[in-house]
Amino acid sequence: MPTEMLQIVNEEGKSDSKLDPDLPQSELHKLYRTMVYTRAFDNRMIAMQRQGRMSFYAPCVGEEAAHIGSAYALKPEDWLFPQYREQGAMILRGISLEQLVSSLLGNRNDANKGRSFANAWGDRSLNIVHSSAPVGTQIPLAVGAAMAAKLRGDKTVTLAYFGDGATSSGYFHVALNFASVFKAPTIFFCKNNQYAVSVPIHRQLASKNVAVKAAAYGMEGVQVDGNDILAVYCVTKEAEERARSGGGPTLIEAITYRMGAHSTADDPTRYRRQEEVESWKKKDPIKRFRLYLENRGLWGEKEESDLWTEAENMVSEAVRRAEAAPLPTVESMFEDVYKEMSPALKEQLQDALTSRESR
Amino acid sequence: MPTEMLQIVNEEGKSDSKLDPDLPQSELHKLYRTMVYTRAFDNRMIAMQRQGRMSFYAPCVGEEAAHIGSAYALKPEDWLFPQYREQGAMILRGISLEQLVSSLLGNRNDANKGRSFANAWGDRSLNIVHSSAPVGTQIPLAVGAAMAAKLRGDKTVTLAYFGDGATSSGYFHVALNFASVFKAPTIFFCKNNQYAVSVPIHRQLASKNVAVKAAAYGMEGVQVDGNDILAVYCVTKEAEERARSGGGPTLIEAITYRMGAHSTADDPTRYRRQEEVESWKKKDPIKRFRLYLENRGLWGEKEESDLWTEAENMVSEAVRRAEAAPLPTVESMFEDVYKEMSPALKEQLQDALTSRESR
Amino acid sequence: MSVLTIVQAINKALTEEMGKDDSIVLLGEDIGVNGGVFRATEGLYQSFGPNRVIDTPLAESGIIGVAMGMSLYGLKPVAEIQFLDFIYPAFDLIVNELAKFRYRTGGQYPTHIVIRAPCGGGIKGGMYHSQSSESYFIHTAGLKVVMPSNPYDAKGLLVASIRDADPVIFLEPKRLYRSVKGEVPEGSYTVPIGNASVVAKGEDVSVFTYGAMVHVALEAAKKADEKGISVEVIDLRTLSPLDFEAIVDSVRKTGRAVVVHEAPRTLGFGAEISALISEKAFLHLEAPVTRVTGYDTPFHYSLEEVYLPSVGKVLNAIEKTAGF
Amino acid sequence: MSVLTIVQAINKALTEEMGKDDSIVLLGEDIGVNGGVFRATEGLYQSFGPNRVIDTPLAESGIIGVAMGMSLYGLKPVAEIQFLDFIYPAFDLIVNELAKFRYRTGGQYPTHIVIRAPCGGGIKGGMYHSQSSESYFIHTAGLKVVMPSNPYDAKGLLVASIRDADPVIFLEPKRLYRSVKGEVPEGSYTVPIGNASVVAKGEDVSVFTYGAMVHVALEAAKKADEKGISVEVIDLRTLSPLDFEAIVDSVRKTGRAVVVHEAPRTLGFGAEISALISEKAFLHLEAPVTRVTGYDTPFHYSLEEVYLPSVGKVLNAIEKTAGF
Ligand SMILES: Cc1ncc(C[n+]2csc(CCOP(=O)(O)OP(=O)(O)O)c2C)c(N)n1
Ligand SMILES: Cc1ncc(C[n+]2csc(CCOP(=O)(O)OP(=O)(O)O)c2C)c(N)n1
Ligand SMILES: [Mg+2]
Ligand SMILES: [Mg+2]
Repeated sequence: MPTEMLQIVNEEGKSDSKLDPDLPQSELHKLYRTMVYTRAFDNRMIAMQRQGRMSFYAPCVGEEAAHIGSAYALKPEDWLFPQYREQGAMILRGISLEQLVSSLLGNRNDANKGRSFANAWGDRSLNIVHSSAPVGTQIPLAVGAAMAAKLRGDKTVTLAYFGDGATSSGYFHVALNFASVFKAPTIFFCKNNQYAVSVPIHRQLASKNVAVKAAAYGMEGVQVDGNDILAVYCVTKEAEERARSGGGPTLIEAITYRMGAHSTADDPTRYRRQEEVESWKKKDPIKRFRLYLENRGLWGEKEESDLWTEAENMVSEAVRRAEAAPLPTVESMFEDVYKEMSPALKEQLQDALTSRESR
Repeated sequence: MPTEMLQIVNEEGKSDSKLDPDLPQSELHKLYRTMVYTRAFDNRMIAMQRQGRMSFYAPCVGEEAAHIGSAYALKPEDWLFPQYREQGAMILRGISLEQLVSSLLGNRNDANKGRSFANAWGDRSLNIVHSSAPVGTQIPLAVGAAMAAKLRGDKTVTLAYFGDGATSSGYFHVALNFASVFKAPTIFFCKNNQYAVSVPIHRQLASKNVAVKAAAYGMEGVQVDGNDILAVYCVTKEAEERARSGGGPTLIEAITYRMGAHSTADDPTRYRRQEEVESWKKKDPIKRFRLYLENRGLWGEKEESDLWTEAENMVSEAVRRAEAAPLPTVESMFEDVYKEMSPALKEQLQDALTSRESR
Repeated sequence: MSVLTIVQAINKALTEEMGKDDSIVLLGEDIGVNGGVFRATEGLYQSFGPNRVIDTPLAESGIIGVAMGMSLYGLKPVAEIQFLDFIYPAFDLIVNELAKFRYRTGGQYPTHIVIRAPCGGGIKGGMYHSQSSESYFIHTAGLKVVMPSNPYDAKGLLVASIRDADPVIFLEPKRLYRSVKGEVPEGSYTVPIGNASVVAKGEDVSVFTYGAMVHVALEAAKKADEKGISVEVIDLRTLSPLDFEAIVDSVRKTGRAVVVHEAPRTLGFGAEISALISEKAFLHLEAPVTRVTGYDTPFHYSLEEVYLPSVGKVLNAIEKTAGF
Repeated sequence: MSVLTIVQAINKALTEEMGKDDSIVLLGEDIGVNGGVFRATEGLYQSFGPNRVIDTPLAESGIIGVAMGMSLYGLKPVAEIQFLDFIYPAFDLIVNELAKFRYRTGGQYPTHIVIRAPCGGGIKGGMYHSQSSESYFIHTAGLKVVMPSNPYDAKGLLVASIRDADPVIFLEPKRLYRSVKGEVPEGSYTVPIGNASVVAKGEDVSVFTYGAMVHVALEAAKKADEKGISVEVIDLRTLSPLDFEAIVDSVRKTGRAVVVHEAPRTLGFGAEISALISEKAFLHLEAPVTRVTGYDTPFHYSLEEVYLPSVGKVLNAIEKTAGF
């Protein structure tokens, strides 16, 4: 039974030396760069939506450590099943910024062919299964992929991301039950950001926390400071080793906070107080990790401003290219419904083409 | 965290005097009579199905203590949401044997108007909500009724029965979560009879037991010997008092055994060994309770044979009357789809009447 | 009388009915303090408190299951599903329980419930915030299905639905929420469930439609009129039970019919209307019944204008049908 | 060649395909040691072991969710839903994920899955063991829907479904499981998805049907023949994608059509067939397309013979249509 939330780096950026995983400098920099890129990306997308250049966006501000630290603990052959608020994990894995923007715009260069709304990223070649909007559906999928890997004799691990809200869905329960019965090598990674849109965690569930729910499946459950990227990395690494060595699934609860709105369509001042938001700003995972790096003499003002300039430029460049791309073709709207276009769809495509011509 | 299964009466019919609820003789007799009636009913229905007089039946042999003891702990104004294998609770509450048979036959006297297959009993006037076939759906309904009662200021408690198999459904989780968040006065009563059709409990779930799942909802969870009617009564009474006094829901796991087939369509020799069945015969709840009554000098051979004769006669009489009733009318097939028959249904009723006449 | 949007009309209907009947309770995600993501329940939490305006955990099966349990006990719950696209986790409860409860219990346990859900496209919401899945519910015996196209009907139909003793799926075309305004009387009135409405009189072609497409059809009718084709537009309003007399009456007159809906073509509601017209007005028909519908693909995000029936497509169909 | 029942033909198809392709795995409730409640998977657990014939916990959303995850990883799962009536807890996954996965991922993640489910009435199973809910799946773009009516097709269509790269809902009319026997070749053959089959040639009236109703229609056709009406019976076999050429060809010849299915009338598949015939063969039609279907009520337990289309009802419809 988990009793305490694991923290390695405190809010002043001091680490517990007994627990610090002592990652090499280059790796620490990689993590920090990804966090900053993610924040720069978020800031820019929110601005674009305000400017009417994008219909909708859901930022991950404040939650970068949770998903970047956990994705980092896995190998490239491991499969990720995101919910939608894991931009940093996408960037870390290698989906290009341009691809992320193209998908948000639904343009012709979008690998999803302009069909998916909002944060529905994924990439077959990177073992990321595209997220979708219905909350919770990704959780049983991750279990199925893990069972398949096990059946095939592969050492692949799968990880499902989901929010505190998603723990209320039937999928959470059904998936954890299957995973425990079949000892699937799956990591269930809950980003408890305290809210599901407007509903606070204490109205979402009545258990002590999310991690204790693991007991209902005879599974390991662990709580971690989700704003401490090293702690997140360590607990996920442990879960990954357990899964890979046949020890079965783990439920991880990362305590974090959705610092921004649920999405560009949401106004959080309707349901939470500014003081609460302010108190969490002190726990900002990027600020904390920067302090840690600085405390260890691995980072300075110059590096910081260079990195931000670089990140913002890269995002701008991605936006420029994505916005230059045209919309998908009408033909593509009728493709991929099935492997081969059905006779009915061929007729309907003709209808769409004719209608477009006629007016 | 529940650590031990509560037992009050052991297999030799000896009770733990510190725990014995000391029910008056008339009440003990009432419980025993209900158990015997239930067994007699089961035996007869199985026979009828074999004789081709009924399409399907699912007996509760071996599980009588679990549902009779729990239903007995509630007040008549409390609501029951059965799964389908709780014939004893139906009989205890007061649904007549004839009604039970009429419903199985789907005749014109059936209060369900011949529309429901198999064990789909219920009665509005007795606060029993008719069970249906889809496993698990009754669980959230019980929570809703409890929330409604609370909202109305009524002191009503609701109890949902379900099997070990049903704990795997999304409904189990969703319902327990809602109940705990809203502190609904609901008792979740799991009859763990070791099987869901052919699937044994250890392939259904991987937690230590069902009762520990209560922790996932910050709820009380308790395990009881489901073949010990007094123990079942006591734990349910405690849950009932908690619910009624505003203390919220409880999860009870009653350990029992489905001594017969899943249903008349099932052949359990395909998936379980006879020794296992034999070992549970020793724990037969009716045998155990009879020994208890005998040990206390409250029962004898004469009473036993009189009771069985009476029960079998009553069942025979119920069968005779139910079999004499005709099928429902064609008109009734089109009623109660809506409060008023829609124009389309009126047309369809005419069609049905015409077709029937024409050949 | 005041000029309201559809979302305001819905809010009014809820407020007034809840004020009159304290067995009405609301359940849904973010409907309380937040007032609903479309603000349909704005102010109700403040007026009626947390016991009657209940923010639920994130589980549609919980919302519908609990609402159903409440109705068995005697309340009249109005459940909000945040987007119709997210109703399916409750589909089993809706199809196997809600729709069958009165029937299977021999009339003992009716379920007095309204399920409100924003539906349809036109807001650039992609395949999970744009679905028109009314077919699933119309095909399910035991449910009533209603979809208003203007503020007056929205209020009147919602009041009628709340008072109806049967379960009603109340679908709200979200693209109209704020884009269509109209006069809405204060206080109680109902628009009866089961009655279609002739929103434009015409002689040559009948157009049957509902929800957001009513406005597209009306515009197409105007353009057809300019070309000398007189079009009758019928807003079905209630999809189940269906006012097939209104349909047959119109086809008897015009002999030509076009059906317009956003939902995918195959087994969209147009199929049923077409089949009914064939059965009930065959000898009056002078042209095939034509369907203008969404395509048999998931709803497309960036090409939603190509996906949706447009004024141009409807006009095409009217001209083709008139000239057949 | 041997004479098999439908359930044996299904068992053969599974056995042979699993022997050839080890990416095929089965999942479902009671399909392992128990061999399935209808014995469709009898012996497979013994032949292929618990890793490929997986008894699951009781959760249809788990069965379909896990099967889908397996298919993303590269397996070809065949899931059994014990009765079609119990598929709805997985409806969200089927409609929102399975049907849309290839599409929404730009073709990157196809889902190669078959969902087998016994369907339909005729076994006195009441409203939860008799449903014919094919409409829900036919209306859902991205799914294929198949229903055999005889052992030869059952095997050939199941093999084709297992090899198909798209998700297939494979519906098995349970009342035919053991009541219809026929010659079934040993070894591999497929019946292509998308092709209807003319099971009786005729000139006066076309009857379109599928599943168990094929046998009812054939008997009615025989009786009609005795009365001098020549009936063509077409077994649709694949409901999505639909072989509408076969339908149009037949109606062009006969000018008269009857559709027969067990599912409720409103938005049952008959509606779509009727609408298609109107659109594609209007000028050939000499009578309204007539539907003989289940009623718009939940499936009735003790009056199932009244509920279901019967030889008499189909014959009535044939005569009425022929005499129109
Ligand atoms: C099944 C379903 N119901 C409702 C919604 C609408 N919705 C989108 S996100 C969301 C809240 C999700 O909360 P959580 O899981 O905590 O994730 P977070 O947004 O906090 O990252 C809701 C209710 C949905 N997408 N899917
Ligand atoms: C949703 C659903 N899936 C499958 C079935 C078929 N089925 C009927 S009973 C049953 C097993 C139920 O097991 P359990 O909950 O343990 O109850 P028990 O029969 O042991 O009393 C199954 C799989 C069903 N009725 N509903
Ligand atoms: Mg959250
Ligand atoms: Mg059981």
